[in-house]
Amino acid sequence: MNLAFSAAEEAFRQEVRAFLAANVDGPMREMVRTGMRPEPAEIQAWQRRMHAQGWSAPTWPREHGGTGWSPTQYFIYETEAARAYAPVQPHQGLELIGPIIFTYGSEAQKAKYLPRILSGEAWWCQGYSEPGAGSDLASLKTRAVRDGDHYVVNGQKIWTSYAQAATNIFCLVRTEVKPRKQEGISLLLIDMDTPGIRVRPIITLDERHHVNEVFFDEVRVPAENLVGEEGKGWGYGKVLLDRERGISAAGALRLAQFVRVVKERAAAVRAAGGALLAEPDFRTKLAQIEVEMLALEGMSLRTLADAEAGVDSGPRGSMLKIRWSELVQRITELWAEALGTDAALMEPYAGVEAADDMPHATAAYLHMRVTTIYGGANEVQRNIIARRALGL
Amino acid sequence: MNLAFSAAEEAFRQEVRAFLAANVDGPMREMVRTGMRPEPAEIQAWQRRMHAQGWSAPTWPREHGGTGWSPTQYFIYETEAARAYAPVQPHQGLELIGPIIFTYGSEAQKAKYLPRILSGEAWWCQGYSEPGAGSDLASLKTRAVRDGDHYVVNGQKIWTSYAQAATNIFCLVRTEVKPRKQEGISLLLIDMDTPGIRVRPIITLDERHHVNEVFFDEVRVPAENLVGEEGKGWGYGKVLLDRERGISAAGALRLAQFVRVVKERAAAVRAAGGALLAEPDFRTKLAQIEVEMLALEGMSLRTLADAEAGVDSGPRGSMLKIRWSELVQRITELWAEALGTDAALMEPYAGVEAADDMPHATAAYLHMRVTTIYGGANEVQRNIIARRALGL
Amino acid sequence: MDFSLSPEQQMLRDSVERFAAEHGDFPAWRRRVAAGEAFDAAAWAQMAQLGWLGIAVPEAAGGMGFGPVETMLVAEGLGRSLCRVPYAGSCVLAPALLAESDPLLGGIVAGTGQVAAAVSEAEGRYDLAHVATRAVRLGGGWVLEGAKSFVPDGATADWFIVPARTTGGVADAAGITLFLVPATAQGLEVQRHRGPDHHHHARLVLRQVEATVLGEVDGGLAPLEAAVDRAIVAHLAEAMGSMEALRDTTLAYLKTREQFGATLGSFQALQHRMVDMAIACEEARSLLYLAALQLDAPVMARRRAVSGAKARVGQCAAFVAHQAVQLHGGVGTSDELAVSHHLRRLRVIDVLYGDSAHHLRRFAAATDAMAA
Amino acid sequence: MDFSLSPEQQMLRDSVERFAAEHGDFPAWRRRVAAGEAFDAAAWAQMAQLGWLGIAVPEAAGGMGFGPVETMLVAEGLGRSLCRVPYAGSCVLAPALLAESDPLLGGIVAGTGQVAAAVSEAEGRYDLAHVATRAVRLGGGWVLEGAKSFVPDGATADWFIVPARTTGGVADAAGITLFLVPATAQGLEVQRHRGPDHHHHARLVLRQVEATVLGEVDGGLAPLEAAVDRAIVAHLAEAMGSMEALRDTTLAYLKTREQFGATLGSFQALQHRMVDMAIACEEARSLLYLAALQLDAPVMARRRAVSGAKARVGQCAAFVAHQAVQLHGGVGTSDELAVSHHLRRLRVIDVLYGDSAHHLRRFAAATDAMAA
Repeated sequence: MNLAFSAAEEAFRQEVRAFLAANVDGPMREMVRTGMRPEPAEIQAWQRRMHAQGWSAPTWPREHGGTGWSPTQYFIYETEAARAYAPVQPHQGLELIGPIIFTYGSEAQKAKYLPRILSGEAWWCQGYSEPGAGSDLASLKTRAVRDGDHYVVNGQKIWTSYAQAATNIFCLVRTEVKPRKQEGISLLLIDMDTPGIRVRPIITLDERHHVNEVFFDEVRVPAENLVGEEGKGWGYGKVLLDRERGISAAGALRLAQFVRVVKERAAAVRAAGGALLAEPDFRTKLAQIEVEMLALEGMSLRTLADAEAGVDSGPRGSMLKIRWSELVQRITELWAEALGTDAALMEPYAGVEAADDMPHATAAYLHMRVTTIYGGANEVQRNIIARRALGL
Repeated sequence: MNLAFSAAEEAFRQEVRAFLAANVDGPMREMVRTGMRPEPAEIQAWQRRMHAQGWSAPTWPREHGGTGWSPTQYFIYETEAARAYAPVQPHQGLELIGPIIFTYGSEAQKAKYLPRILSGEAWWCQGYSEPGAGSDLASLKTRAVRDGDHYVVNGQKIWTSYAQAATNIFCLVRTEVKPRKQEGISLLLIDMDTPGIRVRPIITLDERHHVNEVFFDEVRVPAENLVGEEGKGWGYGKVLLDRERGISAAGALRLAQFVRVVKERAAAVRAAGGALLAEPDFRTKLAQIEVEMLALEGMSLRTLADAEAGVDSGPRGSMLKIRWSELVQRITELWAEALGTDAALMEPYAGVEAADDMPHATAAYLHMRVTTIYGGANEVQRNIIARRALGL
Repeated sequence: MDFSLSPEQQMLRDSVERFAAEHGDFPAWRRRVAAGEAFDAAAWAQMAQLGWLGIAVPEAAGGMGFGPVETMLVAEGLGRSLCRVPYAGSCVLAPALLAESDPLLGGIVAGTGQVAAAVSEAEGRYDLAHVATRAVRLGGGWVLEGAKSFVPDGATADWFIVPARTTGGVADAAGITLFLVPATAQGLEVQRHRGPDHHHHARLVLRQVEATVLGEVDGGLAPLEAAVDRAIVAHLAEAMGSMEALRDTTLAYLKTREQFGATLGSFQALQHRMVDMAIACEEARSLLYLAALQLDAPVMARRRAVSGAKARVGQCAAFVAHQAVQLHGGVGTSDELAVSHHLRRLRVIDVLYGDSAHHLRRFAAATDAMAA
Repeated sequence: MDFSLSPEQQMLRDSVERFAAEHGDFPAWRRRVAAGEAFDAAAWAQMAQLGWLGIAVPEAAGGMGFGPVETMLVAEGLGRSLCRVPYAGSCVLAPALLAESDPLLGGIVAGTGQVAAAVSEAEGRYDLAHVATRAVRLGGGWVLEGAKSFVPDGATADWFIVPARTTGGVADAAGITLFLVPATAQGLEVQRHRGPDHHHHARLVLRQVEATVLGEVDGGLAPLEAAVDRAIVAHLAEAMGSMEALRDTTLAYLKTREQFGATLGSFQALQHRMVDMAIACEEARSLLYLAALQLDAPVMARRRAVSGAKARVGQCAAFVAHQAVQLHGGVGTSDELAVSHHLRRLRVIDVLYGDSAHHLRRFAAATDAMAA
């Protein structure tokens, strides 16, 4: 057992650090630092830089245009990216549909879709959730009926992130009604400019527009856009589970960004004649969060080492999701707490200057409520751990 | 709405205060103050004093020898008793079987049992729980078979408090096997010196002997000791529910005793050059507990006012039990925390002097783990609230 | 000891319930917000008609001369219906400081003159005694120089109550005087903001602003603190209305929403969460009563009750609001349901006149003072 | 970066597991406790035979010269089986302070000479630098005067390591010297206590006790702190073994125990509680590894890792132990199951060398120091 990185890994870290120093510009850095999520266009611009560096897909194997990095290299990259306030890469294409396409897709699909994901030209969104389904994803109702060499899709998706900017959507649709609801589901790749698709914005509690409803009205999708076999779509998501472990492990690192910004704010706020950061109650709350983050970091490192060794981490992926989401909520709560009465100010009237990180902290606090809901609510994660890992 | 007591109530408070000042002696006061539970003989001695004062049954109606106090008077008594570190009265006779006897018992039973409960001569214990039943009380298996003018009892009870000192036990027994397990249960009053009863001590995690297993081997109980009707025993406990609201409301007051002793210890302990009590982390934890106790006090007062007005408090009785038990655990945890390394010392070797409240704090912390289990585990209390009050 | 309402109070409560039901139409609420309306003027006018804006104003000044219980009943209804009006500041805090003869009271009762309290300074966090804004005599009057970092509902105020230092050092308890400043005063800059709760708040910059003394010179802190405590209780009652609305709407959702072939409410883990929300509401209500009924108690008892309630209700409200969002799942995070707006309003109420952490310390200090 | 065990370490782990299984016979454990046995002498002798008492002792001194990982593996087994032996004090803390040539090491390895650390004073709470016990030169040697309020497993110790002040004020970091005192020393009073964990601890009163210097005069604090950190990690490993024993036995209980016509494990609220216990164990194990692997890191990194682990593992252990009792119900509170004894041992481990609150502050200070 040891925590040391090899000399090659340390050299790699220097290379990453140099790249980030040269490529993360001031405005981008500030946006990431204050917890704002960059717009799709900005993320795409970042992806183009990563592409130019040859790093467009840090988690993909070389044969599909990825870097072929080891989990440790990926971890080093993410550690440095968090430290440098680099934006995250476009997740839906790179981590969700890309790997499904290169694992289960046809050669034609690989050739058509993968390069545009790598280059950042394509922006994918995910058509999985439906109104009325919630965490019970498999009860989806959107239908696709075969008509000659097309599928005709009718139905509705919801909570579709950045559908307003997407070029493509990957959709789970029901092609047959079976007694077991996980059967008869197929996976379709659909161009967003296909006639019959309508996108309706949903404004979330942080007052941002990042999710949508997507309506399908007689949308004709070429049959060649079916991934794998008809009716087997539910199973293809499994390829993501194994990959996800390493990714969620790395994602935990980004928490440190919030802690830094909380400390910066609390150092600037005055309380009882000193800095809020020195106030014992506040300090204890912060230390408690940091010590739990240390545990999460340890869990991440162990998960990563497992991935590196090809060993099963059991339920640790779900555990990381649960603990990460709980912690990010508490950190952003503390950030908003540090603001004091500034947390009560969201948007200045015209002509008034906005104050510091004020709207971002409140928006971040509000936005993070969703982290214990999305990707399988934490209650569902606990059900899964109880059933699969504990045998209850 | 107001929080004021009437002049008559204030006069009553003075009367109670004078009585307690004259009757709670030093050793008793010290025992209650340090969280030790007095032995049955000491509690019985206290009951004799209360009896001499005419206060042997503060919650009973006058016609059965009680004080006939209003809920507010009872509340005032308990407030003052907590402040004076008076011991609690013998609970099982006064609050559990006594009211069942005067509500459902025969005249002969009332004449035989009630006076000895009031005087403190009789010590009752409760034969409800059985191994394997836990919070699912109604699945009890102890059988009573009618044989002429006796019932013959066979079976086993567990967690029987102070069976080692009891003169009587009231037992739920199965007289008939019915499809609904709550039916066919009868309530028997049994003298502890009846042949065939064997008591086995259970030492609990606080290293004390207050609970037991009680074994019944062909124990012959006169049929006249059946309370009410055969097979209806399960229902008789209901009379306690209404009464319990006021009692648990008053019980919440006793928490203040623990807070006082924690503060005394923390004022004496040195930390970083000052008193532990002044240390910000400790102070915050204590204040957090005290503010939750204030909420509990408010809940208690409202419950009491409801009882006084004959209004239903809904699920507040169960809520009080949940919150009281959670808080008493946290207070005793904090008490043990205040002890520092003294919490690691339970019992001195012969010839070594014991240190202060050291063993009591640790024993209290350990003992209080049971409060979220007994009287219907808190999980069961939450089930009950969900079903009965929320309609889930 | 009695927690029941008098017949008049019951009538008021029923009337408030009807008001809340009428004004609880959420699509209409959203349209008004989207239109940029700074507060709910129609509801405000109706409240004036009903006499509610004068509940805490003496009868001699045209009000109803009622106490904290009636104030509480009205504020609960505002919380339940998310009604965006400057009630606690203008109708509870201000009347507690104005003399019975003050002509402003007429405007307050009529709803035509809003008064807001500017008690926060950037360097003082939640300490009312931290007053760096200075008042200097000029001719027969006073001029103020300084800044106030947060005025709840201040964007639409016609008058501001502004504490300023007349003697002593920045954080001294003595030497603070209260002043009245009209929103139109020369040298006063009102920086208006919309809050996450869609209330419209303000910051003030005062540059040689002429002002009128309110109460005693150098003796402003004690009456201010008493008035703020009354406003806090009104806000806690509002929070209570919000919390119970969340509790009820979440319970209804659990009973109807199906997932995995069963209603959400059939899952034990969610049942227990719902029970804990109900317990949090019971705790909060109990503390609210204790605080409301001790507003006229001796100062330390009042402080302990008010700060205890502010600290713990804040925690309970955060728990209830977070769980309401969680149990609603995705839709709980959308702008389109009232759930997230209750969360946002409760978040703002927590920072009004001191957050939970601040009031926990104030509660502890008052507890110590009473034991000493 | 690698969290896997070497083949030798795997062998050791297997061997420890067999040892724990053998010594985990709980009725036998209770009989030994009831007989008043101060520590498990048979297990101790077997550990000596297996060479485990010398794991942290250099090979030159007859030990195995292994590192923190091997120490951890042994301590985990002790925790799992509730083995009452003075391992961390005598075999981890003491060897870290003794010179390779010290003859005491032979007794430690053989299990015939127990060494205990007397680092606590009544007025110092958990501050290692608080040393009021004074050492004064007398002739060619030193005599000690003072008292130590807690010596873990001190009741059966043959030697005590006693920090005493040679220069400076009571809480100064400089001026502390470590001394060795035999249990039989003139003027030494050993006050023996049984703990709630059935370990036998001690307090010391020193009246003109002759003592031998250990290490450098006036420079005792830094090596003491490093040695204590090693002992802490051993105790955390022991706690880990206890926690996983509780997790496993509770899970097994949930699967078999029936109530209301179903196994306890079929109730969702209890399933989720069990999951949280499992997560707490994962957190604790992760922190344990980070701490163990940084025992030889620079001092601030070591402190941060060790104190972070001590703080959080203490919290996780309390949660796991409390929930284990709760989920077992009545029987969980009885003396007759191992469950409550694990709770008691974990409670004691939390106060050994500083409780969670103390180490959270030490963690925060180290975090600040590393950022500065």
